[in-house]
Amino acid sequence: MAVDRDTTLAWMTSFAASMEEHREELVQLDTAIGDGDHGTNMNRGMQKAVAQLAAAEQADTGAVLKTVAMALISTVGGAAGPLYGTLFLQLGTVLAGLQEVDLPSYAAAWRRALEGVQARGKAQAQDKTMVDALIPAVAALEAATDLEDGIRAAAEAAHQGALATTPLVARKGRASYLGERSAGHQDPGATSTYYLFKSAAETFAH
Amino acid sequence: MAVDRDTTLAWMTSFAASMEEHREELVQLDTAIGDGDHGTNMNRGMQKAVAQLAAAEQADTGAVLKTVAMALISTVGGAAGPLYGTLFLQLGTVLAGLQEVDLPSYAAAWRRALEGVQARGKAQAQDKTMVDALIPAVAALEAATDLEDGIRAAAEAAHQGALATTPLVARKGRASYLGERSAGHQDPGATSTYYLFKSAAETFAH
Amino acid sequence: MKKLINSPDSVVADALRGVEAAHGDRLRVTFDPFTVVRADAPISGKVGLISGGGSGHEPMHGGYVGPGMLDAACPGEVFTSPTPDQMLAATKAVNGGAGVVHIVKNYTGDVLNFEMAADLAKAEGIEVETVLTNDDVAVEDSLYTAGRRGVGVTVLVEKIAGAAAAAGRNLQEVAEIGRRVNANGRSMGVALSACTTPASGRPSFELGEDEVEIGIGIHGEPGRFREPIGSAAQLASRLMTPILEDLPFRSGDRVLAFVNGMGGTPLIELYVFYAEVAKLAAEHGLKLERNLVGNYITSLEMQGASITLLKLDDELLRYWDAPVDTPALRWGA
Amino acid sequence: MKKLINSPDSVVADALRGVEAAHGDRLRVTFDPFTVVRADAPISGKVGLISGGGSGHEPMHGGYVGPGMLDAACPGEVFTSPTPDQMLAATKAVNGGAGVVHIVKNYTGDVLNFEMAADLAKAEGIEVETVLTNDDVAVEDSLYTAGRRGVGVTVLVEKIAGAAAAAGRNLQEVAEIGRRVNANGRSMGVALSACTTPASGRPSFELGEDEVEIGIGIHGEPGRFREPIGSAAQLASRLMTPILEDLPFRSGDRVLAFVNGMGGTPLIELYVFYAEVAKLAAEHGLKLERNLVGNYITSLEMQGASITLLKLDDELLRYWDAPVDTPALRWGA
Ligand SMILES: Nc1ncnc2c1ncn2[C@@H]1O[C@H](COP(=O)(O)OP(=O)(O)O)[C@@H](O)[C@H]1O
Ligand SMILES: Nc1ncnc2c1ncn2[C@@H]1O[C@H](COP(=O)(O)OP(=O)(O)O)[C@@H](O)[C@H]1O
Ligand SMILES: [Mg+2]
Ligand SMILES: [Mg+2]
Ligand SMILES: [Mg+2]
Ligand SMILES: [Mg+2]
Repeated sequence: MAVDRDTTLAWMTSFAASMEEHREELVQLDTAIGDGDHGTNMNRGMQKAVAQLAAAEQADTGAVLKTVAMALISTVGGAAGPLYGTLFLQLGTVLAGLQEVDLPSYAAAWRRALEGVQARGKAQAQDKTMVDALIPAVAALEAATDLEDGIRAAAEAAHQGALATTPLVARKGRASYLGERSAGHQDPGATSTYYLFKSAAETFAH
Repeated sequence: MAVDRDTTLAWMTSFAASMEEHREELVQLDTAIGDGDHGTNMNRGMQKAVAQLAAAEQADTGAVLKTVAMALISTVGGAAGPLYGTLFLQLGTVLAGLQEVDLPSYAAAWRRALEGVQARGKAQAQDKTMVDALIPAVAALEAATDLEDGIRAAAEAAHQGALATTPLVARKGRASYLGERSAGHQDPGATSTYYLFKSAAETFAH
Repeated sequence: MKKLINSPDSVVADALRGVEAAHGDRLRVTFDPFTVVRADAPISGKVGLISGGGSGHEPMHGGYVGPGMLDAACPGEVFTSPTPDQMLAATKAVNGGAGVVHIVKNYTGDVLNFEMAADLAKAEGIEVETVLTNDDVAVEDSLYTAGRRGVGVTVLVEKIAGAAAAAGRNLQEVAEIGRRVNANGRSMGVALSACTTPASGRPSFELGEDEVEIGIGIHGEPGRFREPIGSAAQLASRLMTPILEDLPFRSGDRVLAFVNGMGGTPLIELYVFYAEVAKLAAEHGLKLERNLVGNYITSLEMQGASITLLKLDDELLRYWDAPVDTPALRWGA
Repeated sequence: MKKLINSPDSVVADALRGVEAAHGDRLRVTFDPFTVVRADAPISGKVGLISGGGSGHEPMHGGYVGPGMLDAACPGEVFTSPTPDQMLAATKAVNGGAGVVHIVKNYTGDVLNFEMAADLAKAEGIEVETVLTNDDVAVEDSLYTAGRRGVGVTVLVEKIAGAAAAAGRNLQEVAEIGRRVNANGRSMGVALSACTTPASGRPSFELGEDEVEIGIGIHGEPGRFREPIGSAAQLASRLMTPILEDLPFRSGDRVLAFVNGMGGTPLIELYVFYAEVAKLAAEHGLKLERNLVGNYITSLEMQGASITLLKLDDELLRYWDAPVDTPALRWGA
């Protein structure tokens, strides 16, 4: 199985379903250290994204990802909107025009996506943000030799990265206002990023 | 023991203590079918009344009662302020200048007080107001042959009158807005009127 | 009970200190007895307007003192009508020789205390006219009650009669205009939660998670009916139907619609509610010429809202639009 | 959760329908994307002013659109910053050729979305200046956070920069004045209760019967510290001390004091609180020249209050006093 337009569409459909399924959980995580909207935001954005994907023929992988990016940017709002929007925009830009994507290109695209998110949000590792799930996931992809294995490893790494945000004191985003009181809660954005890779792994396992 | 300046002063002191003691209970009764202030109102007024009684020499029974009336009118507010104010003003007017008050004069003064309250508030028997405690109390005084017995009988009658307001549907005052929902609760004003007679009975039992 | 206060006993005095600190340039606050008076009162030759009532309904009435509206307000203890000596002091402070109008909400306590005050003022040679507001259609059977309560229309009476007085109308005319506003206004309210007076410390009633009280007053009393909560659209219709039927409002009538928050309702919800009210008014054929949306006559921190509709004529509309310059209502000035 | 709404999903759109129904004569409301724009925008030659943020803070920002203040507002979902397409649409709608100022509260979401919008607007040839508000002294250690939050001072920036724009000042000047207000303003807030967003349906935190959250933002987040509740006087001092020390405010400074309710606090309590703030300000030697007391930047139905002090100079004072004509702030017009 390769990364192409159809698998990317399937991945996005799976991620949208995941955001709907985990909306409540992400809201609860965000209520503890933020303002309680992350699940609602991501779900609203991804439902809009799949609707827009369905509304027009998507030329290739890059086109799918850019459509998702624009849908997120214009419907999510909050911190997650521009950050996930940037992530998908960078992925889509690197992969533009490609019908089939191999592992090196895919890993390179993810590296650019991570850089884009960090350029926009200025978050470093251990700041207790989605970046803490992204960094190990991208590293796992880069270390892989097989696409499917790489994506599975990335999902596992994102999961560990998300779990590892729990003890951290937030230094970026809304949770940072809590200071020490932000420790002891898992970061909602890192958790949704884990679900993003989990959806990818499930899609490519089929 | 006779009704005179000193017993009237003692009665008012006792009633003020009673309003302080029963403040909470009257607030609760008024919360159920009114706005929850009757106990606070009566207590505020009676504390002011005893303070004003202490502040200046009172010439006679009538003077005591008029001082109480003016204190209540200027500090109670609500429905109870003008109604109790009128009650004490009428009592004081009838008893003005008397050093010793006998049973017939006392009963006549109470009849005038009742008439004054009804003229002001337009409440009839069974409207679920303080009038429902006043009517039987005044009747008991009028039926008595001995002052002390009469006051004791009046207190007992006021008590029965207050208890008998429970099943009534209010037709006057704030409780009337509740319609049928006012039934099942004892009227706060009838209850404070009972305490007024109870204080009198206790004062004259000494 | 959690409140931003110093003590339940001093809350009215403390709030008045705040009013004095914030608005001392245009309002004069007295503490014995409690009154809030226009700094430039009395205005010679102008009819004076005063109102008063229990505290806890802010901005009513103190927030409506100023040019174009009230000349003075008498704040009572929380939810307790003020006393005649306050009203007498206010009446004297605002009497510019043209007489004084007392705007009185129809509650036994307010009526009785204002009656006494009017007697005292008249005894001192001041002409007084009383305008009684009783616009609450929730109280249906007024023969067996203390009559309808004065609620939302009171704000409109104060504004419109205040403009008439500012325009130089005489005592009878100002009172007549105030009564006309009351006669053409109808209100009804809903509570989503109770409120807690500082003195009692406990909620005035307990509501289930999906219940509301329909037909409430403004003192935290339970309403006429306890019902399951509906959508904003359903609740608007639940209140609008009796209001529309009562006057009755007819197709083509020009109206002012006033959606009032009870104190603890966020403005976003009041606008959601107003959208439904405007829709129902349009469906009924009413011409919505003016509106007011906000917390103007409240019950402490109660969540809920009331709707007031006022049928307008040219004169009422002109006085509504006239300049007003008070802490809580201000335009054209 | 009990709210006067139709459904959690439609609450922003429904409220905007209400805003349109109530203020359609002076505001233009668009629904795709959500914007609230002055009916007479763009004003040729005038610098445009827009702001935006999550909904649930009403009257901010939509209630501040009108002559003398904002030209447009972009309401996001409840407590969620709006999106760049809203901001771009608003920017284009108010651009009268003199450029547009974006007033942005310092939250990651607001900053990032407005950044994208400014890039898009500049790409279309519109000059944009951004004024970031970050007045919340509760966030002390700004190196290890997203920086201080923009809270109460935002209202003052919108009013004062709005007046500068109305007076014909150019883009750089209007932005500079806005930044000066922010630089001279400091705020801190306290919550007595949490709030519940329609989407989550649960209170944002749980407080004990005698606890408060000190150093809250405006999104129902817990504050910096959980403490036992004190009297109004104690809480005022708890907030005033860090505010006074931070700028620092010095004896003789001329200030505007703004006591803001979080949405569910009755006005009577805000005046009690203001009395304490005024007392502390006087003890500190400040000259209290202006004040604002009410619910102006809220967190839904949260109970609590915030204090903002702004050090004034002649120019800021003049622009504060200048006429303003919006649904929520109106004087001199
Ligand atoms: N500067 C940042 N860089 C990267 N991620 C961030 C940053 N700020 C916040 N986030 C992520 O965004 C998540 C919150 O998203 P969301 O709740 O949708 O937005 P908001 O905080 O505006 O309500 C956080 O959990 C965190 O993972
Ligand atoms: N018209 C009336 N005539 C006689 N008593 C009345 C009348 N209206 C009310 N009351 C009495 O006043 C009591 C309420 O007093 P209070 O709570 O102090 O005043 P308010 O109703 O103004 O809050 C009622 O319980 C009732 O006994
Ligand atoms: Mg969030
Ligand atoms: Mg009462
Ligand atoms: Mg009362
Ligand atoms: Mg948010």
